[in-house]
Amino acid sequence: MNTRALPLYATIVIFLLAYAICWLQFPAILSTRVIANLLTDNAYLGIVAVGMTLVILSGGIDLSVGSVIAFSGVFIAVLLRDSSLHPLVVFAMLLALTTAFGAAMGFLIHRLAMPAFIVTLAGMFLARGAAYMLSIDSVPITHPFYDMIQNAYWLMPGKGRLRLIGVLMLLIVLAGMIIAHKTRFGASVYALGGGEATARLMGVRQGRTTILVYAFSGCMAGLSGIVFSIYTGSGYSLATVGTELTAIAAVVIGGTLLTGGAGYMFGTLIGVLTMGLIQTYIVFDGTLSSWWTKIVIGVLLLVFILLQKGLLKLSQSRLAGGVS
Amino acid sequence: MLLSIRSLTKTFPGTLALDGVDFDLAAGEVHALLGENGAGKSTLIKCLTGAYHRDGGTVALDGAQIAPRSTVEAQELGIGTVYQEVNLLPNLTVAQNLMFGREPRRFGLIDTRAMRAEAREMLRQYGLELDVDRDLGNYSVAIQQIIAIARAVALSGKVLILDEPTASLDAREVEMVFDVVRGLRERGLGIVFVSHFLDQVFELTDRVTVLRNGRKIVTERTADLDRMGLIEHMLGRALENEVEQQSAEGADTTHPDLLHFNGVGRRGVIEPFDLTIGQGEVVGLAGLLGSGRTESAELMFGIRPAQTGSIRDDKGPLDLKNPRAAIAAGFGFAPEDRKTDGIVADLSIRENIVLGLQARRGWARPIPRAEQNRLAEDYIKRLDIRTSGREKPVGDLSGGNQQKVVLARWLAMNPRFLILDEPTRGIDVGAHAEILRLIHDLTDAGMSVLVISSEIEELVAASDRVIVLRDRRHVAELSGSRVVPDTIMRAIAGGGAKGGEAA
Amino acid sequence: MLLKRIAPQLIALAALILLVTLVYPDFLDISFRDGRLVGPVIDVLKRGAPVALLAVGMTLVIATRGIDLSVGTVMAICGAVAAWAIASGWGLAPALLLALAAGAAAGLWNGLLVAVVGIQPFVATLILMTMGRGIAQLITEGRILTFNHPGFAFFGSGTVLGLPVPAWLWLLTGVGVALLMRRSALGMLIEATGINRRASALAGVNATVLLIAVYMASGLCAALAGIVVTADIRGADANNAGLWLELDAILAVVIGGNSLLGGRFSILAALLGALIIQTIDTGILLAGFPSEYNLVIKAALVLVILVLQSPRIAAEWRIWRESQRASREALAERSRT
Amino acid sequence: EGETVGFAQIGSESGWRAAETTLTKQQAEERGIDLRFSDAQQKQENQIAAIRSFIAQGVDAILLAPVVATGWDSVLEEAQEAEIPVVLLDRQVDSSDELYLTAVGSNLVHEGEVAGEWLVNAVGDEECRIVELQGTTGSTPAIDRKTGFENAIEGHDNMEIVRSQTGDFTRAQGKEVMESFLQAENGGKDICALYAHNDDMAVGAIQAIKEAGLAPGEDILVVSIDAVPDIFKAMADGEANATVELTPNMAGPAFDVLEAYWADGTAPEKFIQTESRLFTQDDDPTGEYEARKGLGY
Ligand SMILES: Nc1ncnc2c1ncn2[C@@H]1O[C@H](COP(=O)(O)OP(=O)(O)OP(=O)(O)O)[C@@H](O)[C@H]1O
Ligand SMILES: Nc1ncnc2c1ncn2[C@@H]1O[C@H](COP(=O)(O)OP(=O)(O)OP(=O)(O)O)[C@@H](O)[C@H]1O
Ligand SMILES: [Mg+2]
Ligand SMILES: [Mg+2]
Repeated sequence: MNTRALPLYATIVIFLLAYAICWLQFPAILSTRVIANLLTDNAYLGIVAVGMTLVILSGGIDLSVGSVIAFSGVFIAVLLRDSSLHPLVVFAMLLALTTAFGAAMGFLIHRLAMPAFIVTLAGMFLARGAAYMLSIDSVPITHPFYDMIQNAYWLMPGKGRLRLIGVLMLLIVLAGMIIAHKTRFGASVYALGGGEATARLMGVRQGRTTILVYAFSGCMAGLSGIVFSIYTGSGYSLATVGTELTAIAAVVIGGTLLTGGAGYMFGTLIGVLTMGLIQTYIVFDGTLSSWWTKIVIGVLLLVFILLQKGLLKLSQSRLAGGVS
Repeated sequence: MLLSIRSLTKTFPGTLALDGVDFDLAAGEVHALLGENGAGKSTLIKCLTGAYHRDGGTVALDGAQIAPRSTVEAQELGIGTVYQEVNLLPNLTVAQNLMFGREPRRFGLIDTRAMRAEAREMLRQYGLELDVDRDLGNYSVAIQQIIAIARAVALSGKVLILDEPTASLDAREVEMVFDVVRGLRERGLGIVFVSHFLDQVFELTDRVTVLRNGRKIVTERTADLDRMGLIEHMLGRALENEVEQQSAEGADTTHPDLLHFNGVGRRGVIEPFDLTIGQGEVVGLAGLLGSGRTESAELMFGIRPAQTGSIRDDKGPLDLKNPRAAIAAGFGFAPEDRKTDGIVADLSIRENIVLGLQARRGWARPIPRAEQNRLAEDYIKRLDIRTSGREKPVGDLSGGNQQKVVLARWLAMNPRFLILDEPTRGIDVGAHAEILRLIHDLTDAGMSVLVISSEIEELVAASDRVIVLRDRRHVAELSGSRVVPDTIMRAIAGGGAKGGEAA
Repeated sequence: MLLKRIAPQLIALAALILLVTLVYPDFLDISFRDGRLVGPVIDVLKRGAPVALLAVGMTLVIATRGIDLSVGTVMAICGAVAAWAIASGWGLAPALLLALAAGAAAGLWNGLLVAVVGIQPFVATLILMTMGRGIAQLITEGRILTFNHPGFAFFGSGTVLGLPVPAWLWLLTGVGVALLMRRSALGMLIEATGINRRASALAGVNATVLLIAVYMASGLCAALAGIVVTADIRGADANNAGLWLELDAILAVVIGGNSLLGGRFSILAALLGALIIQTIDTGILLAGFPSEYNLVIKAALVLVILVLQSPRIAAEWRIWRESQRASREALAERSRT
Repeated sequence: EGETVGFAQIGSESGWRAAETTLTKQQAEERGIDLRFSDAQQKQENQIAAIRSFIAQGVDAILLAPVVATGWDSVLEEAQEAEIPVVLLDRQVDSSDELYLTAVGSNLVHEGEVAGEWLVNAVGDEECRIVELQGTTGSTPAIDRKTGFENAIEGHDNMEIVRSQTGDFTRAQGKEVMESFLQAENGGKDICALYAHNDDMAVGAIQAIKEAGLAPGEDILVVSIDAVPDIFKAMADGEANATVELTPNMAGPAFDVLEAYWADGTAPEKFIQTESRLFTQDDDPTGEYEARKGLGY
């Protein structure tokens, strides 16, 4: 058995455990409504976390995604308002733009040997600033196409609505899994995360891989922006402040190492659902004041990470004991 | 000529690493590249494979000029390389490491099953049967080294470059690697072989090129050279009594007991063992790779706390719960993996040498700068560390010189008990002899030393007593007249058990 | 030696000041009024205090290959603690001590999570970043906790020898810590731990204690910054004090040429980085552009500074210049023959 | 009667909002309503998720203080399908008014107008150079309060906004930005009035004015919005001139409406506007301060 998958198993076990505990307290949490909501409400987060996972696997970080999502929403809304383009055309333009933006950051990171943290931090300021410059108002999107997508859902038994964007998120996670684990590009990403100098000597095209990784993350952020604009039916330059940190937390809870080179795409999905579960639990509870909400979220984060660490240690020592 | 290099030049800030070097490699030959630590061997290789940018000179492969800008290009040209420090990725599986960049694909996606099978096949040639789905980091340096070789061999269509491939291998594995190399020579590949083991050079290679201070000294057929002549080319001087045989006087002197390890062990790491170290004594640990030598040392230095047993000196029991406790008890430990456990790459030579001393004094009492400089200069001279100055970052030194800096750190602390895990790995003949002499000087002054080495000759030369390990267990103890290569070898293989247990 | 290390930052600052002076010509005017110096430059020194103080601690944390995302919220906690203590009549010295103790405790928490439990710094401090503002609000109950205590307010808007007290605070803290690091062996030990923790621990460096100490230092710096901003507005604003300042602090450290990968550090350069950021902020305010442009201008300026400072650009520039000279010489040679 | 109401609050970014939360909880307790509270930390996505969770729990009504005007259609439709009435608090949405029961709030543009009109009357015909401290760039109150104020001073050529920057609704930023205004406007001598989008920024700016050696309230007129306790203290000291009240008690009217609706399905008006009352130094600031300081501001 391979020890590298242990964090993933730990994550899954903890998630199921947590869900069971929530269910004991609030049986409604197991309704299809809540499960479908979990997918719909976290669709944008899941998609952006897929991009973030790849970036983190490569040993980098992308702080710009939250701003890029906001920018995407404003971009779409303004373009649909001021022009007669079809949304699909606008989507294509947007994805091209955010992908190029990500690639540009990747280029700077590689070419100037600057830390990703800083380059993407500047990118974060830049994207939000660009959103402000497009429009500081929140802009509603009214387009028949949007109505159609928003109303595309499968009514599950129990009145849960499995929406298109939730399904899209699952598909993206699947695509992410294939890219990360089944392609040479994915292997290069892991290699880069394992050690730059070594990866170079092994024949990783560092520049190309770095640029592609950030381009991918930019593309995912753009896609997430599209999903977010469908979710809220508008574009708003102040939206998704701090989403990058939520996404990073989800990736880490999913068992991916922030230092790069180790982790699983599927874990990220679990991480995202875990974050969603924490939110749902707090809303169901409904008695926490604003400040206790923050404290409890922090404590739960810590508990998840500690549990994961503990479970990992336990199983590793078990494994070592078994061998001897 | 398969590969011809003309007036290759490379400078680093403050160092002229290569100075107009010419080098020719014919198809179907094994060509040794030799020289002292810091002579420029690794630099030459890295310039050749595009890992470094060369400043001047030309390289031609099959008569065509080449200038690979990255290692990928070199690989595509058919040049496979094992770099000096194991350069594989510990976070990928063995199979991924072996097949990286050439993964078999189906429908555009990596075919994991085929990859696994192929990787297993590759390793089988080297007599290695292991789980190729486990992360490489789970395996010892030696196994990683073989995997790196297997990978490079598979990549080399025309040229194979091996930079100290055998530094951490034992005799059995070395022979296996040599068989593979000979096979490749038959097939017409050109092979560059870097090593500090002259025996291996004479055994394997057809021609020899010697570098000194970045300049080419000579290229000759190996058969036309003798050992002394080769050493003279490398050092630029003759070496007085190269490998001292066991100092005869030392054999009978008795050593008052200094340390007792009683039943020290840890589950899943090493079986409980007893060991007594005498004052001024050199104890050697012998065994195959993975036999538990490093683990024994780690327990003795508190890196992994022992679960059973007790440790005491003449004053009473010692609690070695972590390395700092061990250091406080007067222990020292020069680790085997200098890159991850030894050097602090971005700090200067001076800082690396005083680091241990400073840590022991505490942060509030800094060692005066003049004292630091004196210490650094002293050890640079004594260990012959090749550098442009004491303020050079250790990471920029050649591999062997890095090893010397780690040694200097511990010598500067003047411990009463020093553990040396593979102290001479990657160190050139001159320095090798120097370090053996140093060990004798130290023990004469009363220090006790535990040496771990895969080179039996070295163990014999250095030790008063040799402990043999097998399968994570101390199986034999040889002393006095039985400290000879033959007996040790037999004890390691298991045949000598009857003789060993009695000791 | 020292000058050479901070030269890029000095040049960047000078260029920036020149730029700001172009859009706001009176930028360098300093006058002496009512026993204190006034002028935009003095404002920069004063307003830069929180980021500069944070940068001091952050430099140390980053030198150990860590990062401290919690400093912004720690500022809020410490400000709230200080304001609470003052408002409930504890007196100045106990209130300040209590705030500093809160900062040290926050640092201890981070340090334990990082060094003992072994959680990655980014995540460990992200936890406190999430929780901390809640803790601060718990103390203030979501209000702006105001107080009226001239002695405490002095730390925000007082003047000593013509200079604002916050400016003195960061200057003294910065120089003090820098001296402590270089006059004792701490600097080297921290660098060693940051570059190779395992090797340092094997060499006998007490890496665990060192890491905890470094996070506590960062917490203390954050406490000082929290005191400054609380004293400045005479009230603890748990919701907004230090919001996103951790990013500015990290930016300052990096503009100061310190590597996020740990190792060699310079506190003085990080302080210059903080000044650069504050000069940008103040410049934007003085220039009077619409607020929508603030972020874009800041991002662009930061990027330009980072690009110009990038070691790789410097190296390539040198190579390019040399090749230019070589080809010029070659040309001259040819024309001669 | 034990009805359950979910309250999707924006966050706790200011004292005013904390007071709104406190008052809502108080009101619910007085009426025996079981209040489920959710703090969205300034994020619309959290609010939408919270509303969906409320629906899944089957609450009897939902109070929503929307973080932004747009993007509520589909979640409001879901609530409607589940037959859960939604009441909007203090901010509006741009969805069709079929989708919610009613909205309780003030008119943000009107607030700006009240502030502007006061200033127009206060300066008369004199030349007046105004500096403006905006709220968070892009937020609805910042945009509307700016618009309202500009409407009010339009046509008065003696009045001009010379500098306008965001102070993020916070005291610290208010002070810092005011310092730069003072710096840029001849040490503040060229400024006749300050208009701040909320009281917190005004309080910060007042300190900056004092530290620059000028007298706020006299040398520079100060008008702002919200009517939080601290601005009354400043008014009592003569350092602020006027504020426009935005009452944090939005829940009271909301619960009144809901109780009527639960009782017999009475459909209320679609917008219940709270009063935007102007307070000046003549309105017993000390008394107002005492009345408000316990409300959780
Ligand atoms: N990255 C670097 N920066 C600066 N100097 C370097 C760098 N790499 C190597 N050098 C210097 O170049 C010289 C040659 O080093 P090289 O590694 O080629 O030696 P070597 O012959 O391989 O020695 P060894 O037998 O110890 O491996 C040494 O003086 C070394 O200090
Ligand atoms: N042949 C092998 N197959 C599988 N695992 C091995 C093998 N050899 C070593 N290992 C693993 O590598 C790890 C490190 O062993 P290592 O080789 O360092 O031991 P050692 O006796 O100190 O040898 P040396 O010091 O010569 O390298 C051990 O934990 C062991 O599990
Ligand atoms: Mg070498
Ligand atoms: Mg070993």
